[in-house]
Amino acid sequence: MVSFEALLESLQTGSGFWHPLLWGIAIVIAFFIVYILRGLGNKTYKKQTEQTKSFLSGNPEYEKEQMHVKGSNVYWGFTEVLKGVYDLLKKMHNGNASDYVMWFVVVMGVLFILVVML
Amino acid sequence: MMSKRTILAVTFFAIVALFLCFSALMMHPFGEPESPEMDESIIANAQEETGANNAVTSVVFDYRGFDTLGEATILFTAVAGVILVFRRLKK
Amino acid sequence: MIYNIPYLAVVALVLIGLYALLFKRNLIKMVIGVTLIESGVNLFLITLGYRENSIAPIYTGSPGGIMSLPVPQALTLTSIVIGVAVLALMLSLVIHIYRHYGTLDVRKIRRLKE
Amino acid sequence: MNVPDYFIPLVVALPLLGAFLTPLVSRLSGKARNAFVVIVLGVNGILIGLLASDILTNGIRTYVFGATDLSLPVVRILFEVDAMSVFMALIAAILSFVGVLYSLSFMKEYSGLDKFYTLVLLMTAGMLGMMLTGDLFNFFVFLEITSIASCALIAFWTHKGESVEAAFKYIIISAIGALFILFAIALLYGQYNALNMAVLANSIQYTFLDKIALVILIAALAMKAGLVPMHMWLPDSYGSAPAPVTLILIGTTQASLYGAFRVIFTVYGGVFSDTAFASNVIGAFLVILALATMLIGVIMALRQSNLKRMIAYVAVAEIGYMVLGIGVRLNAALYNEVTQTVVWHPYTTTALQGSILHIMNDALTIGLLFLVAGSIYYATKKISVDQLGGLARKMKYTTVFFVIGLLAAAGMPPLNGFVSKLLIYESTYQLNPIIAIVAILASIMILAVFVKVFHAIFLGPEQESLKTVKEVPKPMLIAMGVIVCIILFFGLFPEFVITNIVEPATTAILNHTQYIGAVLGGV
Amino acid sequence: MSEGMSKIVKTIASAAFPFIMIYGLYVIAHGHLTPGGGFQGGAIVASALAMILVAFGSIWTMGKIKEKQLSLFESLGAISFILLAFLGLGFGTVFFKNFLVDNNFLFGMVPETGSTFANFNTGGVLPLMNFAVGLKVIAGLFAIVLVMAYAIHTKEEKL
Repeated sequence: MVSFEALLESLQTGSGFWHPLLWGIAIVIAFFIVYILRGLGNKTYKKQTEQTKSFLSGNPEYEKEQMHVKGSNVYWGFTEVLKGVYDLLKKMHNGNASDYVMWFVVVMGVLFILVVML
Repeated sequence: MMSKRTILAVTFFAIVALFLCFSALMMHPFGEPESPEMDESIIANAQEETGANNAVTSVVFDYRGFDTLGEATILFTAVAGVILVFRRLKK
Repeated sequence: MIYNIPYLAVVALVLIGLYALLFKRNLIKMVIGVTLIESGVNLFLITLGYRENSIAPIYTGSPGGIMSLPVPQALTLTSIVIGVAVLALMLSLVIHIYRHYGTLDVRKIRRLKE
Repeated sequence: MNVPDYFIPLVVALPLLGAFLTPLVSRLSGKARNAFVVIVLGVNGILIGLLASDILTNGIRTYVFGATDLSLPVVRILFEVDAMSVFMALIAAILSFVGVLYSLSFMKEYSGLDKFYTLVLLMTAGMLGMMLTGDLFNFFVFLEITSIASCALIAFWTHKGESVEAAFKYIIISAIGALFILFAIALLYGQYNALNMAVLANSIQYTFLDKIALVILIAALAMKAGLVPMHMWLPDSYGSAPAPVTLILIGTTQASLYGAFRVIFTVYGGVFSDTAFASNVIGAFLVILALATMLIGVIMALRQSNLKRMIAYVAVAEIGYMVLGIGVRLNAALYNEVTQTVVWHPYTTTALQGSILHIMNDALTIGLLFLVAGSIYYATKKISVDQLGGLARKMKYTTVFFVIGLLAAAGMPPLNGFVSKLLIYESTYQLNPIIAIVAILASIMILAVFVKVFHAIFLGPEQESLKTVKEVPKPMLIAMGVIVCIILFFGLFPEFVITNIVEPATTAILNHTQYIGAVLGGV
Repeated sequence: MSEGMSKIVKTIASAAFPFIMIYGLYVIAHGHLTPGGGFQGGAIVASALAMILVAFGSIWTMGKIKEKQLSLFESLGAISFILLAFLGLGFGTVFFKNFLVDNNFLFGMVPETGSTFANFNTGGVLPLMNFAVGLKVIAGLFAIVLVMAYAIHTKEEKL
């Protein structure tokens, strides 16, 4: 029922186009380039030497369990920088049920002023 | 000293109250709905179309019967929900 | 103007309900606020259906004369049953909340926040 | 293909009948009940597919309840089904069927399952009624059905205080929203003495009371759809409901969004095609709210440690993309003094196409992520990100599904999220570059959120407490696989989907005169 | 309260019970002629049952009837209601068609237009839908009240 050519048309987005298969071909080409570069660097890479060990400024290496970064510690710096924003949002997101209704009243009032007054 | 939340709530509550009162004053005068064609036609045709003397019942069960189905469904839903909430929890 | 008193009563009911939802801290009072808004809306629907010195839209032994609009009465019937359903569910949830939290203060029922 | 007329009410009546029959069937045995529910929803999905294939090719259809022909004035309830309605109905069918398939094994160890399946069927029927109806009061009734059923399902785990609290907040919010919607409907009825959307759209004059009704409807439906700053109920309820319930809750949220579409573009469509100023103001407001929705959603998602709450905040951010299309369309309306009409740039249609396609994409991708979170909870009984790690060794299929879901939700090519977001970016860039930049930034941060989750849960060494984790059972994998297949289809053949499904929906939602003419005969 | 109220209350409640019951059933049955209908009459009957519940206590009432049977009755009412709608699709042509009116069958007569006397044999499917909705409302409302009243006495075990 559906012709295969109909599936393979490219999407025109007004000022550009998008086609998944072309993207896939580009990805394959990129993989080839990466593979070639890796092959160039691969001969100077010696296994079983201390070149492969991780160097923690001379300290001994921990076990894997302790090396695993817990979920809430990822992006620690990001949340540190945005502390002010987060304090504001925390104040906004207090789980108070009547505040939820209050925000509805606020939006309704703003829309009243915007739509009816103007 | 009122908190920020109280000030915000009071302000916008007052705004909403103002506009709702305006809308109440703008309504058509009480007791004189203008041009109710739909209800007039229902009052005129209810008896021979549905055979019922009670126009409200003919609206509830015939003209807007699907709403009544939804209404019965809502009661069913509420009963199911209350029984679900108060069910015996499995150990 | 004087003919709009019923609409003002409707708005007053709705606003009292909103006030209870915004500024009361007891969950039962918030539930009462919801039911107040609901009764205000029902009163609004019924008010829309009234016509000057009209009779109920029922032909059985009716004295004749103009009849009030039947559709708002049907809508109000539906809305009342919906309100009963919502009220039952809200109250059963309040019972469970009291079992879990030991309080009905809306400011203390905030395990889910941020 | 052409389907007979009675398919249209049957799509809603079949789940209702199934819901009424479920208590009787569950008297027999649990297996019979599960088979019954799956069969009902499968048959309903087939009916919706046939109906959709008809509507998308032949155009709008109406169905009058209780009379063979439509007599003026319109006193009876009628269903009015156009391409937008069937587009939403397809989403509802997919979500409900997949949710039931998933809950076959996910909900097995809990009690009260007959009521659970009854309420799932009622929720599906309510969603479909909201999407197909052409009558405002009927829309309100089905909205209440959906709200009550979903509230009872959110409170399913009554032994957890969080679930009950979330359900109470949800029922408060939905009761307020529904009551104000009814208030607005009563305002419209008192003026025009009509409840049918087409009749109202034909006779609306944008008086003071119409403005009041429009404001109340937009605010209430936006709250039901979870727009910032009225979104706080959404992470609570999404985060504390069982995973299949959350999947169907996405559908209910988008049914409310569909109501907003219908009110803005159909009931008030004539108004906005006459006066550009009102639509510009509302459009600007919606655009600002949409940008705030994206940013606040992702910023809050970054610091969550509960997996389901995190995905729920991302769902909030995705809602912003859908509303952005409406805002751009309304805001870019220009009044042409020469022809005395309102004209739109073509990019506004592209933006609306993008947001309508994004409704489907959001339902699929966020639903898939919620299902993955549910299977992680099923396998480990843990939901906090900090306690998890190294699951990729144990749950291979789940890991693959999660990768696909996160790439699609973050708008990575070649998956479906990229297509709709590309349409939205390019069109909003022509309105104002800042909007497009903020949207791109938001989706980059969505990717950051999910990379964090992926690293924390699936990568890393395996934890001591998770030695005994096994892969989830077959039905859950099948349910997730179905969604993944649809995602891949939508991502790999975008032009096909847009030409055959999205463009008819967009033209239908924008053409309010056709919607009126289907009822009033080309008035 | 679990034991119910005093003997006087129990006696008067059991004495008043049948009258309220009959009145509610009357309101249900004449829904298509007089003010009232399935919902109103069902609410009256459910209030009579709730009076019995208050007088005799929820433990005793739960001993008499379980909420499972009540929800079964309710789904029966709902099924009959939606089946009447489907019969409209079968006999007539469309969903919710009033297929019984004007065919001299059950409730088939049509009253003459204008102010008439009550003729019970009119209304088509409306009286049947009234009965279905009445059964549904009785069972539903009483199930809600019974379950909520019974849940007060049972201490829920925390899991």
